[in-house]
Amino acid sequence: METSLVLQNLLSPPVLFFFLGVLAVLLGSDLEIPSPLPKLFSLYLLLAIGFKGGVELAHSGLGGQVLPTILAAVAMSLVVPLYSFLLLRTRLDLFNAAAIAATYGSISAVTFITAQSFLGVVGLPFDGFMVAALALMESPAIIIGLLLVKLAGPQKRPDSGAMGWGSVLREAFLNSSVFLLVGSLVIGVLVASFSPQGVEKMLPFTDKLFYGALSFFLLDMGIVAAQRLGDLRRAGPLLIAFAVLMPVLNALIGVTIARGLGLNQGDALLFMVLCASASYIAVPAAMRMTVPEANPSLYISTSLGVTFPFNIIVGIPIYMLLVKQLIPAG
Amino acid sequence: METSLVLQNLLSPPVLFFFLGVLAVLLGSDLEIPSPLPKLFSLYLLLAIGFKGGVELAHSGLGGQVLPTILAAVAMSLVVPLYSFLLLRTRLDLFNAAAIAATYGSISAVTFITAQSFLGVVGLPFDGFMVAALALMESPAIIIGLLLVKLAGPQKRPDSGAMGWGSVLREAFLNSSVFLLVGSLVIGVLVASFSPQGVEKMLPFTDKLFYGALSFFLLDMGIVAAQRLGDLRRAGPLLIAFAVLMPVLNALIGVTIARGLGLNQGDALLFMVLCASASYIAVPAAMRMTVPEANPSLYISTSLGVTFPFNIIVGIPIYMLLVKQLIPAG
Amino acid sequence: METSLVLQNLLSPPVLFFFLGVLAVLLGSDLEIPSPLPKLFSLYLLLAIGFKGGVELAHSGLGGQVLPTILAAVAMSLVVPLYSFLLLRTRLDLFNAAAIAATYGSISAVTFITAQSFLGVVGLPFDGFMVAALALMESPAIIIGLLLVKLAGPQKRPDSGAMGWGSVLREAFLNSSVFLLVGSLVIGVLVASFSPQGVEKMLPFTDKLFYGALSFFLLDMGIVAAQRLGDLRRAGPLLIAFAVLMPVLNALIGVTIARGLGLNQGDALLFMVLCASASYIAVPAAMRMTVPEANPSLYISTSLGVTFPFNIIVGIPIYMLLVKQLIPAG
Amino acid sequence: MKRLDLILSERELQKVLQVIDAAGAPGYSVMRHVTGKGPHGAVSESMDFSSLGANAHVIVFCEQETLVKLRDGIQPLLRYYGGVAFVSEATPL
Amino acid sequence: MKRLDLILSERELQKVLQVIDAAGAPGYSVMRHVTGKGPHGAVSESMDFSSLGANAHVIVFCEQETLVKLRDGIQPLLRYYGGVAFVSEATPL
Amino acid sequence: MKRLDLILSERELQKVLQVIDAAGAPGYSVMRHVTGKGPHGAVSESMDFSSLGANAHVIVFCEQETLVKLRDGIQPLLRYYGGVAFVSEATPL
Ligand SMILES: Nc1ncnc2c1ncn2[C@@H]1O[C@H](COP(=O)(O)O)[C@@H](O)[C@H]1O
Ligand SMILES: Nc1ncnc2c1ncn2[C@@H]1O[C@H](COP(=O)(O)O)[C@@H](O)[C@H]1O
Ligand SMILES: Nc1ncnc2c1ncn2[C@@H]1O[C@H](COP(=O)(O)O)[C@@H](O)[C@H]1O
Ligand code: NA
Ligand code: NA
Ligand code: NA
Repeated sequence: METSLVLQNLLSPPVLFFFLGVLAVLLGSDLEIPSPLPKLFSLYLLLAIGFKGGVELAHSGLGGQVLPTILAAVAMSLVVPLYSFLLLRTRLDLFNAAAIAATYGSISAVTFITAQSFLGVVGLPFDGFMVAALALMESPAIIIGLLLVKLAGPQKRPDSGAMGWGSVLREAFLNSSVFLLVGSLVIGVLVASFSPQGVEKMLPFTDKLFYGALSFFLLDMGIVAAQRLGDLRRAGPLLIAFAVLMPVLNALIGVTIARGLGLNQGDALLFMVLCASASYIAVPAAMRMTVPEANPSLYISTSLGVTFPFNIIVGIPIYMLLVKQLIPAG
Repeated sequence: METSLVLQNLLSPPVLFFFLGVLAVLLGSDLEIPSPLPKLFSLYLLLAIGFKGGVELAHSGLGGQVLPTILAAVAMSLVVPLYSFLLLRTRLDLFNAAAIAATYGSISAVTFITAQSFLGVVGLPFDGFMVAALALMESPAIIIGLLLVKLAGPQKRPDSGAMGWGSVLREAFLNSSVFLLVGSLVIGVLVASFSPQGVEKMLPFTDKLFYGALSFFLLDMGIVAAQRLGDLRRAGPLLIAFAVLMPVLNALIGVTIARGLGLNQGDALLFMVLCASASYIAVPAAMRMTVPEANPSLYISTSLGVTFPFNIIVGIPIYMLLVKQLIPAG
Repeated sequence: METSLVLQNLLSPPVLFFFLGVLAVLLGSDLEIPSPLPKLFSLYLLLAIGFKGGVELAHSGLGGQVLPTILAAVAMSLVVPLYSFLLLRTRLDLFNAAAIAATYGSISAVTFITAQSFLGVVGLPFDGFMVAALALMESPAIIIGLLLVKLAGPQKRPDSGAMGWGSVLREAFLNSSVFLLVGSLVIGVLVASFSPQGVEKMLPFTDKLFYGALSFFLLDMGIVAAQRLGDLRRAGPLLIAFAVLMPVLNALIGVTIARGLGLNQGDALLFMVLCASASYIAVPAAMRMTVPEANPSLYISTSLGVTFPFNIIVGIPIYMLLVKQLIPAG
Repeated sequence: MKRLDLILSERELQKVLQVIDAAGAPGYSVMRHVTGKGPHGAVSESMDFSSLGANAHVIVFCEQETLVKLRDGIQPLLRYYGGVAFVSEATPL
Repeated sequence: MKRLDLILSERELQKVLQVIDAAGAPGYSVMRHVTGKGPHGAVSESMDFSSLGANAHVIVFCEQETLVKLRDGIQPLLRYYGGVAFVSEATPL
Repeated sequence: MKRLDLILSERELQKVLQVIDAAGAPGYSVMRHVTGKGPHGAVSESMDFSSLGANAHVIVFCEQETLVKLRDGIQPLLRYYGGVAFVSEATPL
């Protein structure tokens, strides 16, 4: 059964197209998804996942496990960067340690979506409020990352406009992916509550295309991740080990919390994936602006070149096995 | 019931996504739909609306109200710029008055599409030939605009190639949005008449995606419209008042004509929207080329920054209330 | 019945949108599908056709006619450039003759797709393995083209890195269109064999949108082909005659082979179209790099400006008539 | 050799390229999707979904003689529609 | 007249344009989607789906006086975030 | 300092960038999607759906010494595949 779960994931179209993208780079094919087409797919995925999550949230309401789960998710996005930072600081300078720590406190929406698809394939249900948890985990880690730099960093650091709290908070809460995800979630709630025909008419767009668009986007992610492999040499074996082991540790903590919260198996997997995934969209962009002293090739190549492939290829089915062991079935 | 119509419109996905775009700009989010993705949606919407209109036109034929309605629509696109010009000329120079007048004589396809979606939500039918009216109202206003400049303008204006009638007519009848809309309409008629399986195979593309694509495009339109708000200060309160009151006046004239023509409620609303909407695609592009003396920020920001949001947010439900009062049901 | 087949093809949406694109250029409309949107459609079409072909291949297996058909297809892609070269060499220099010959040995995926749509309309089935034949016919012609230049060409040609066999083979087998087509085919086989739910979830993306996306892409192809018409004057009447007659000759040879192989009517038409079509994607890109001495406007404008429109407008229905004469019905 | 840099609205691009061709320049290069600001205000890509377009940047490497011919054709266009044109020295590599 | 060429990350573009505006330059032009390599490593378009963006190329034609003002605003940005700025001579066509 | 402007087909871009790297230039910037016309005819973006691509514009700011090394690597490529390369003066801001 264990190999079957891994195989089922490996042989799903999204993961196979990810491999195809990696292969294109390794073999030297000139296949590319020219800019801004990847942005089209990424905007679409955020809009669709937000809208659908909002619709489901409107149906389930805010009672029961919803608030505790969301609070636990936000707490994880605050705590993970702290212990990641302490660990990384033994090897890296302040700036790089803080930037990587923030990256691992935040989440990867595409990993979450791939996990949802996986749940669809293995036939386990999950709740719409997990999308709210996803949306709320992106921002706190950014703020923790910058707080670390401010508190532990040199006092004579140029504190120009870019460094002001105003622009940090804007970067944290209004960056395009958080904004579109939260906005679509709210729209989903409103439409589902007040004009249900609107939901009907959006579904062919947000549902039917979703799996294909995810596959297409993962084809590009495979290309981009493989292009990052060269940077990994510079990152060194310890950082690579961090990029594999930290997600596993976070997933273990995640499954314990999920058990404590009494989440069902589907939601527990998603909760683990939120803890285990690292951001390669919102956080790198914020760190590039607020902590330019850190080296982007370090935090992008660990999260995008190691953790992301690890999670979608073997992480998700492994976490599923843990879920099956530790979380009582439906 | 009145508030319910307004709310039903406000809480539909397309309008909510328009608000989300506006909010992104107002809050300072970096959300953007990078070029040429908005063009993809705009080409798609024109192609889909043209094709579907053509298919319906093939079914309904050219009898009955079709020709009178189309003639009335074209007449409105000739008359509206004339009285708009006389009004605007009291405040503005010749060139700006003519350019804005032409803008209001022409139409906004996206406003029309939003009105169609609204009719879908309130459950009122409408006819395919209204798309033909839409297509035929874009060009005449452009020609009137330039005629006004030629007749009322200085004689020593450089009459280079760009100003020749050849390029004016090309701009009026062959600009990409008119051309694609009319072309898709004709293709829709041909396919529906001669190879009905072709209609079947196009429907998933032109129908199922439509609502989602419209929502996505309106997200961008919200961003673009909000970016124009700064220009409005330069335009001044009188021009802003014009941009709200002229559509209402044109809608009132429109509903009277629709009543005279005996249109059903759905077609009457679409007819009003054609009269009330202003162009921000074909006409600005044509004016930029043929009347470079006019200030684009004036005619674009009035039509796109005021009239367009006014129409899709409150105009359409208000016009619907008028329709319910003045046009006999079914 | 003969005119009806021609008409049915002419009045299908994809072909009508191709005409619309041509018309846009001839009338001087500024309609354009800005880059990289055409690439989006071309990537989508390759991915979808590969995936669907792979799924069908998994169901039919490799027995029966599959291997003989694929071998015959590859043989044609080796032989066609040879006799094309001998013919062209009587009029053109070595480099141009070799580049055009390679172009005609390879295939046009869009012509193939248009033929599949045509079969859908006339209601004839076809097999998934024909996509494998399509995928395998792109590369050999590239290699033959370069072999001709190497063997028949001047010995003192600069043999820099670009000319090495390594980069030629990469160009032939790993160019983006071959790579994506073969990759999607393999993914289709794997998914259909091991995770059938994955097929279910991909279908709305790869199937429902296909016809509309093809129409959209052909709109752009019409624009591009018509822009090439100017180059044709430089190409001269003999090359234009070649671009019409060579496809017909290859189609005739193709139908003979198809009869020998015992293919059904649908597969026979596709086989003819593979033989008759010329590449305007993979081969021109490869020739531009490996035989820069040849004039791209010659090989692109013959294949894209003449052979492609000829095939999709009148070629396909004519080949269908031949199939009806020569191939026994199912 | 001289290098001419032209920046102007995409809408007038065709006209300018015709002038460059007519002046007998040996070639030119065009970059589209240029945004900017000038005496006529700001130009962004946000109206790109319409045919209004943004600016284009044209580079021409040519001899002084060609430049003289170019000036006569291009200056009236820039004066009427806006845009800038600057010349600098350039030596072939 | 002078010509200033600036190449820097798209993320800092808004700040630089504000400096240019504040220095009273008569205008500027911007090309986005520029890739490249410099002391801080390679910049590609492959992260364009995130908001990380690529580089931008800014051209300003202005008088020597403006250039002096520009220097004070732009040099600290380039020193902190990376990027290059070069000046050459330019004559109006 | 010197400024080198290279315009050539996107297909040869990788080769040229390797030459620039090998010559020890401190950096370079690349703009793709450049169209144009030259001795080998017109290049448009209309074939962009194929991998034929359009042109690229490469800018290198470097010392005179680097330029000499660049010349030897780049001139054969331009002669064989087409494209132009021009040098002008540039002063750091
Ligand atoms: N001083 C300048 N430096 C660089 N680009 C300029 C300058 N002035 C104008 N431009 C460019 O030329 C375009 C058209 O200028 P205009 O229509 O004269 O405002 C502007 O949008 C800018 O892209
Ligand atoms: N010597 C150079 N010549 C041309 N462009 C350069 C040069 N150095 C840096 N750049 C550009 O400036 C960007 C930022 O440079 P940096 O952050 O200093 O590495 C690079 O990605 C290049 O696009
Ligand atoms: N004189 C010129 N000025 C500016 N760009 C040029 C010039 N000549 C050629 N080019 C550019 O270089 C590309 C390749 O030139 P070629 O292959 O030599 O025709 C052209 O498509 C133009 O973009
Ligand atoms: Na995390
Ligand atoms: Na109107
Ligand atoms: Na062939």
